[in-house]
Amino acid sequence: MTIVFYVASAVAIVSTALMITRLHAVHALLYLIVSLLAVSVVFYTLGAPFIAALEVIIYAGAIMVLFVFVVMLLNLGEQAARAERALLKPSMWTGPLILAAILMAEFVYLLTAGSSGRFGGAMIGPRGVGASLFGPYLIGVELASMLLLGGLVGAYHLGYRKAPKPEVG
Amino acid sequence: MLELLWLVPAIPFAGALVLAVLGARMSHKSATIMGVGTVAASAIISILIAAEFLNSPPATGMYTQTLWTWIDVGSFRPQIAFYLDALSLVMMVVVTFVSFLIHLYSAEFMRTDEGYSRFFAYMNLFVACMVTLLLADNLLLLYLGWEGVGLCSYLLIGFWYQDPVNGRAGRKAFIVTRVGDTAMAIGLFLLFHSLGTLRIQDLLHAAQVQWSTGSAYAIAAAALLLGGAVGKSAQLPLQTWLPDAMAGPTPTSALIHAATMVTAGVYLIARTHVLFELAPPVQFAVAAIGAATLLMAGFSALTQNDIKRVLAYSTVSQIGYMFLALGVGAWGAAIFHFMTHAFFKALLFLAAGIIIESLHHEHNIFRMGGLRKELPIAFWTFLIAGCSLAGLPLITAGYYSKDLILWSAGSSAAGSTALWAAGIAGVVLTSLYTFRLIFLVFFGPVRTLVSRRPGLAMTIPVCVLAVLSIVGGFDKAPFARFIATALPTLSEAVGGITETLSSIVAALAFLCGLLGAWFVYQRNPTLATAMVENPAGRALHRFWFSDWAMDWLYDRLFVRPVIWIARVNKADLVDSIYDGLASLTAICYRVLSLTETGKLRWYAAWIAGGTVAFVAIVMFL
Amino acid sequence: MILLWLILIPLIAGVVAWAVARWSGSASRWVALVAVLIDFVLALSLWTGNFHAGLHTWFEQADWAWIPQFGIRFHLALDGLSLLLLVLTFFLGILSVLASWNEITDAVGFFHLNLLWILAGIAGVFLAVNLFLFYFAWELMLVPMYFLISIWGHENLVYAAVKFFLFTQLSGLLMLIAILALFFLHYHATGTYTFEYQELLGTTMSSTAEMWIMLGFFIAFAVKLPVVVLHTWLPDAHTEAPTAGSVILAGLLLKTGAYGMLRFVVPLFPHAARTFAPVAMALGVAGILYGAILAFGQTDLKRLVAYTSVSHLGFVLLGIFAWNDLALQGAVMTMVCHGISTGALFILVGALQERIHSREMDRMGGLWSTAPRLSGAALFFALASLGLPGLGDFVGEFLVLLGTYKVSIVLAVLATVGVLFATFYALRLVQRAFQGPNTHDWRVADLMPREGLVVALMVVALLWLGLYPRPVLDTFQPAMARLEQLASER
Amino acid sequence: MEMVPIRDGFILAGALFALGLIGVLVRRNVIFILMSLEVMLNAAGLAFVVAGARWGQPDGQVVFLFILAMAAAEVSVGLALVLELYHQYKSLDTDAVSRMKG
Repeated sequence: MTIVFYVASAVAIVSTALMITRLHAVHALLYLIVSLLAVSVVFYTLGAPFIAALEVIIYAGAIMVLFVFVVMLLNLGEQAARAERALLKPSMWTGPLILAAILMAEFVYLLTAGSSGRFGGAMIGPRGVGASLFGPYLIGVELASMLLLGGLVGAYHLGYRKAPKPEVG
Repeated sequence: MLELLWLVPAIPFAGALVLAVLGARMSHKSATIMGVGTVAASAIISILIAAEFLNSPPATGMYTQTLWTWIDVGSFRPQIAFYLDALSLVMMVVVTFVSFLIHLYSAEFMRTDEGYSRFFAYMNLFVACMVTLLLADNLLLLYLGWEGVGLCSYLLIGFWYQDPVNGRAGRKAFIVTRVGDTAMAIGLFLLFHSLGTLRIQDLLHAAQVQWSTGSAYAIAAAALLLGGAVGKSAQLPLQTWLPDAMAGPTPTSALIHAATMVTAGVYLIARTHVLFELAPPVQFAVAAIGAATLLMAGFSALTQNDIKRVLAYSTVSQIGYMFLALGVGAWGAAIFHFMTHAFFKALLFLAAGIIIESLHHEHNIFRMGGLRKELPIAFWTFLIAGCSLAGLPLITAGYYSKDLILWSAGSSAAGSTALWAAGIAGVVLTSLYTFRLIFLVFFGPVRTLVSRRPGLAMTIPVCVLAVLSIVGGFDKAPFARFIATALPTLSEAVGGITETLSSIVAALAFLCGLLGAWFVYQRNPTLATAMVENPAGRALHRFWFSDWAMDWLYDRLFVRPVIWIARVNKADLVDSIYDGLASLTAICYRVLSLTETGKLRWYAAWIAGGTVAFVAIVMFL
Repeated sequence: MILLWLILIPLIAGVVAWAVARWSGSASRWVALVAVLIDFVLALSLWTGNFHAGLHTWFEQADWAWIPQFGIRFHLALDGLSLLLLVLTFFLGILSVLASWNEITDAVGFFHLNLLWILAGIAGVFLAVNLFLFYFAWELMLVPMYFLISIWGHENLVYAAVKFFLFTQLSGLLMLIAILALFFLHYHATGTYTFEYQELLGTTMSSTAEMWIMLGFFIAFAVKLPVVVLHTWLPDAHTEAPTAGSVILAGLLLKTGAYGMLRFVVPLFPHAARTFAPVAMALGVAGILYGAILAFGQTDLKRLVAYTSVSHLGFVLLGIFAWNDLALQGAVMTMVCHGISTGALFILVGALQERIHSREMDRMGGLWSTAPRLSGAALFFALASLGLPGLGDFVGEFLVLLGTYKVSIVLAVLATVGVLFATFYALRLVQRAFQGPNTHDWRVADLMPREGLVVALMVVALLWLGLYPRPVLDTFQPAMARLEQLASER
Repeated sequence: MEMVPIRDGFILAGALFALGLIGVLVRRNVIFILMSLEVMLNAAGLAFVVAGARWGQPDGQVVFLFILAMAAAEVSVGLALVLELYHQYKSLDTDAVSRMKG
C-alpha cells in the first residue's frame, strides 16, 4: 500500500506541475484530470474509499466536464495558445515560486510538527461517513445544499441571455 | 405721592416699548404725544415728588420703594428697588425736566426725519434707564441703568445709521464706555464678596465698619468704580469717545452727551462717596484726573472747528471740574455744578442745533458768522449759556457753581493750591474758547445764509433753559443745605484760600479769557491764522486738535492688534489641527488605493503573502 | 408615566408626520407642531405642579426593567434642572417647527421625522438616570441631526455633517468606554451590575481611575459643549444646517453637554473634578475670549453667531467648575438664555437668508431701511448676546462671574473682559448687516406674522428672564443644591 | 499492512496547494486560474482527509464533502462568469479586466 501512495503522490505532483505550465487549455485539463485521479488513489490508500469514488465521479467527472464544455464554447484553439505563450514570460515564475515555496515550507512545518505517528489503518466506508454526515453535521449538509442552490441560481442568472424573439413565419 | 416713584422710570419705558413696537404704524402726531407726553408726565411726577419731599421730608431723609426681588441666589438678593434721597432727588428732577425740554425741542427738530418714532423710542428708553440709574437702590440695578444709558447713547449716536461714520462713532462710544464698565463690574464682584451685599446704603455702612481708611480693599473697590466713572463721564484716559459722539442728532448731544448721561460717573462717585473717603489715594486720583482732563479738553476745545466738537470738549472739561470737586471732597459742589451744567450745556447744544439747522446742517464755525442779527433767539440764549459756561461773575449760574468748586479745591483738606491753580487756568481756557465760538459764529461777516428760523417748540425750551442758566445759581445756599442731608459737607483745611480771593481770581481769569478771545478773533483776526501758520504752532494745533493724539495711540495699541488677530485667525487656527488630521488620512487613503490595481493576480498574491506573513507570525511568536 | 409620554409623543408623531407627508406637506407640519405643543404643555404642567416641591430628590419618576441582569433599566426621573431644560427644549422645538415652515420644501415628512426624533433624544438625555439609557438617548439625537444637516443643509453640507458626526460620535464612544469602566469598577467594588445613576454615585475607586474616567466623560461633554480646542465642528455644523437645525444645535444640543457635566461629571467624580477644576475653568475662559475674537473676525453671519456660542458656553463651563451656588445657577441661567437668544439670532439669520440668499455680511448693509422689524429684532438679540442688563443673558453671566470671583479673581477678571469682547462682535453684526448704506439696493419683505410671533415670543421670554428670573432660578435651585451636596458629601 | 507516515500525506497536500497557488499567481488566463483553484481546494480537502484518517474518524471526509460541494458551486458560478467575461471583453486575460482599479 505504501508504495502505491508514493507512486500516486508522485503522479499527482508531476501532473499538476505539467497542468499549470500547459499552453493549451485542453492539455491542461487532461493533466488536471490525471492529477485528480492520482489524488483519488491517495484517498483510497488512506482508507477513504467513498471519498476516492466521489473524487472520481464529481471532480474528475462532473466538474471537469463543465470545464471541457466551457473551453469548447469559447472555441480556444491554436490562436489562444499563441496568445498564452506571449503572456507567459519566464520572469513571471520567480515571484510566485518563491512565495509558494515559503508557504509550503510553513505548512509542512506546521502540519507535521505535532503529528507524528501513522494512520490507524482503519477503513471508513460510506456507512461511517453517512452516519456522521446526517448525524452531527446535518446543519452543514443543509448549508451546503443552500450553497449549491445558490450556485445554481447564480450560474443560471449569469448564463441567461434574452432569447431573440422567435420570428413568426 | 412718593409711592408714585416707580412711575418716573416706568412711564418713559412704556412709551419706549409702545414706540418700538407700534412706532412704524403710528401717525406723526401720536408718536409725538407718546414720545414727549410720557417724558412730560415723568417730569411732572418727579417735580410733585420733589415738592412733597421738600415740604414734608421723610424722617430719615430718604425713601425706599421695593418693587420685587430681582435675583435670589444664596446670599445674593438684589432687588428692583428705588432709593430716594436728596442726591437722587436733585438728579432725578434735573434729568426729567431737562429731558422734557429737549424732547419738546426734538419734536420740531426731528419733524422731517423718517426715523421720527424710532428716535423717540430711543430717547424715552434713555430717560427710563437714566432715572433707573439714579434711583437704583443697589449697585446691580444701577449697573442696569448704567448699561442701558450706554446702549441708548450708542443707538442715538448711530441714529442716522446709513452713514458708516456715525455707526463707527456709536460703536466707539459703546466700547470705550464698556471698558470702564468692565472695571466697574469687577468692582461689583469685589464689593459683593467682601461686604456681602450690593445695596448701596448697606454697603457703605458695612464698608465704614469693616474697612479702615486706606485699606487695600477700599482702594481696589474705589479704583474699579472710578474706572466705570471715567468711562461713562469721558474723563482721562477714556475721554476719546465723547467728541466723536457728536455724530448723533443734536438733541441727543444735548441730552445724553452733555446734560445727563455723561454726568453719571459723577453721580456714581457721589453715591458711593464713603468708599472714596476710605481710599484717599483714589480720591486724590479723582481730583487729579479731573484737573488734568479739564485742562487737556480745554486746549483741545480751542482748536476745534466743528461747533459741536467744541461743545463736546467743553463738556469733558466741565465734568473735569465736577471730578475735581469730588476729588477734594466737595460732594455738594459737584452736584451743584452738575445741575447748572445741565442747564447751560443743554442750552448751548440746543442753540447750536438751531444754528446748524438754519444753515443747512453746517457744522464748521469758520463758515458761520454774523448770526447775531439773523438768529436773535439763538444768539441771546447762546450768549447767556456761554457766559454761564465761562463763569460771568455774579449773574450766571455757572459762575456760582464753578466758583464753589474752585474755592473748595483750594481750601479743602484734600485739595491743594496746585489743583486750585489748574482750575483757574481752566477758567481762562473756558472763557477763551467760549468767546472764540461766540465771536466767530455771531459776529463778523455773514458767511452762510440762514434758511429757516426756529418754531415755537424749539424756542420755548431754549428760553426756559436760558432763564435757568441764570437763576439756577442763586439757590446756592439752600441747595447746599438740602444736599447736605445726603452727602457730607466739605472739611475745610486750616489756612486755605479764602472764598473771596478765589472768587476774585476766578473773575479775573474769566476776563482774561474774554479779552484774549476778543483780541484774537474780533479785533485782530489775522493773529489767529498767524499763530497757526508757524511750524511750532501748527504742530501744537494738530496735537490738540487730535485730542492729544490719544485716538492715534489707542488705535495702534488696542484697536489694530485686535482687528489684526481677528483677521489672521478668521479661519480658526485650531481647526487646522483637525484639517491636518483629515489630510493625513487622505494621504494614507491615496497610498493605500495604489494597491488597488484591479489585477486579480495581484490580489491573490497579496492574499498569499498575507497568509505567509500570518503563518510566520503564528509560527515564530 | 408622563415622562415616558414626553419622549414617546415626538417619536410617534415623527412617524405620523412622515406618513402624512405623502398626502400633504402642511399636514406634516401641523402634526409636528401639535406634538411639540402637547409636549410643551405637558412640561409646563409639570412645572406648575412641582413649583413648590421643595427638596425632593426627584419630582417625578418612571422606572421599567429593561435588561435587569446587567442593571439596565428604563429609568426616567425629573428634577428642577431637567424640568427647566425640558421646557426650553419644547419651547425651542415649537419655534424651530415654525421657523422652518416655509424654508423646508422637499422631503417635508422626513424632515419632521428627524426634527421630532432629535427632540425625543434630547428629552431622553435630560430625563435618563440610567447611564445605559442616557447613552442610548445621546446617540438617538445624533443620527437625525446628521440627516438634518446632510439633507437640508446649505452649500458645504456634506463636509459639515461628516465633521459633526465624527466629532460627536467619537466623543460618544469615549463616553461609552468611560461608562463601561465605571460599570465594571462598581461591579468590582460591590459585586452588582448596575447602570443606575443613583447607585453609581458613591462608587469607590482609586484617584487615578477616577481621574481617567472623569476625563472620558468630560471630553465627551466637552465636544458637545463645545470647549475650546474641541469646538471646530460647531461653526461648520451651525453654518450649514437649516435654520431649525441651527436653533436646535445651539439651543439644545450644546446644552446636553453642559447638562452632562452638571449631572454626571462632577457628582460622579467629585475629587477628580475638584482637581481638574482649574484646568476646566481656564478652558472656559479661553473659550470665552477665543470664541469672541473668532466671532469678531467672521464675515459669514451664521458663522459669527456660531462662534458666539463658543464664547457663551465658555461661561457655562466656567460656572460649572467654579462649583458654588452663584456660579452654578448662573451657568444654568446662561444655558437657558443662550438657548433663546442665540436661537433667535439663527432664526433671524435664516429668515434673512431666505430673502437675500446670502449670509455674507459684505453683501448686506442698510437692511434697516427696508426691514425695520427684522433689524430691530436682530439688534435686540445681539444686545442680549452682549450681556445687556435687563435681558436674560446678563443675569446668567453676572452670576457666573460673581461665583467665579469667589474661586479665582484672575479668571473672573479675564472672563469679564470677555463680556467686553462680546460688544465687538455683537455691534459688528448689527452694523455690518443692518446699518450703513444699502449699497446693494435690497428690497426685502419685513418679518411676516408667523416669524413675528416667533420673535415676539423670544423677546418676551428674554425680558422676563432678565427682569424677573426668580421663578426660573427657584425651579432649579433645589436640584443644584442637591448636586452640590452630592459632590461635597464624599 | 504497512502504514504511510502521516507527515507524507501532509507534504503531498502542501505540495499540491503550493503548485495550485503558483498556477493562480502566474497564469493570466482565467480558465487556468480556475483550474489552479480546483487544485488548491482539492489539496485542502486532502489535508482534511489525511487528518481524519490519522485518528480513524469520519469527520475529515465529511469536511471534504463540504469542500466538494463548495467547489462545485464555485466552478459553476465561476465558469458562468468566464463566459460573461469573454462575451464582454473578447479576452480571458484577467489583467485586461482591471476596471476596479482604485
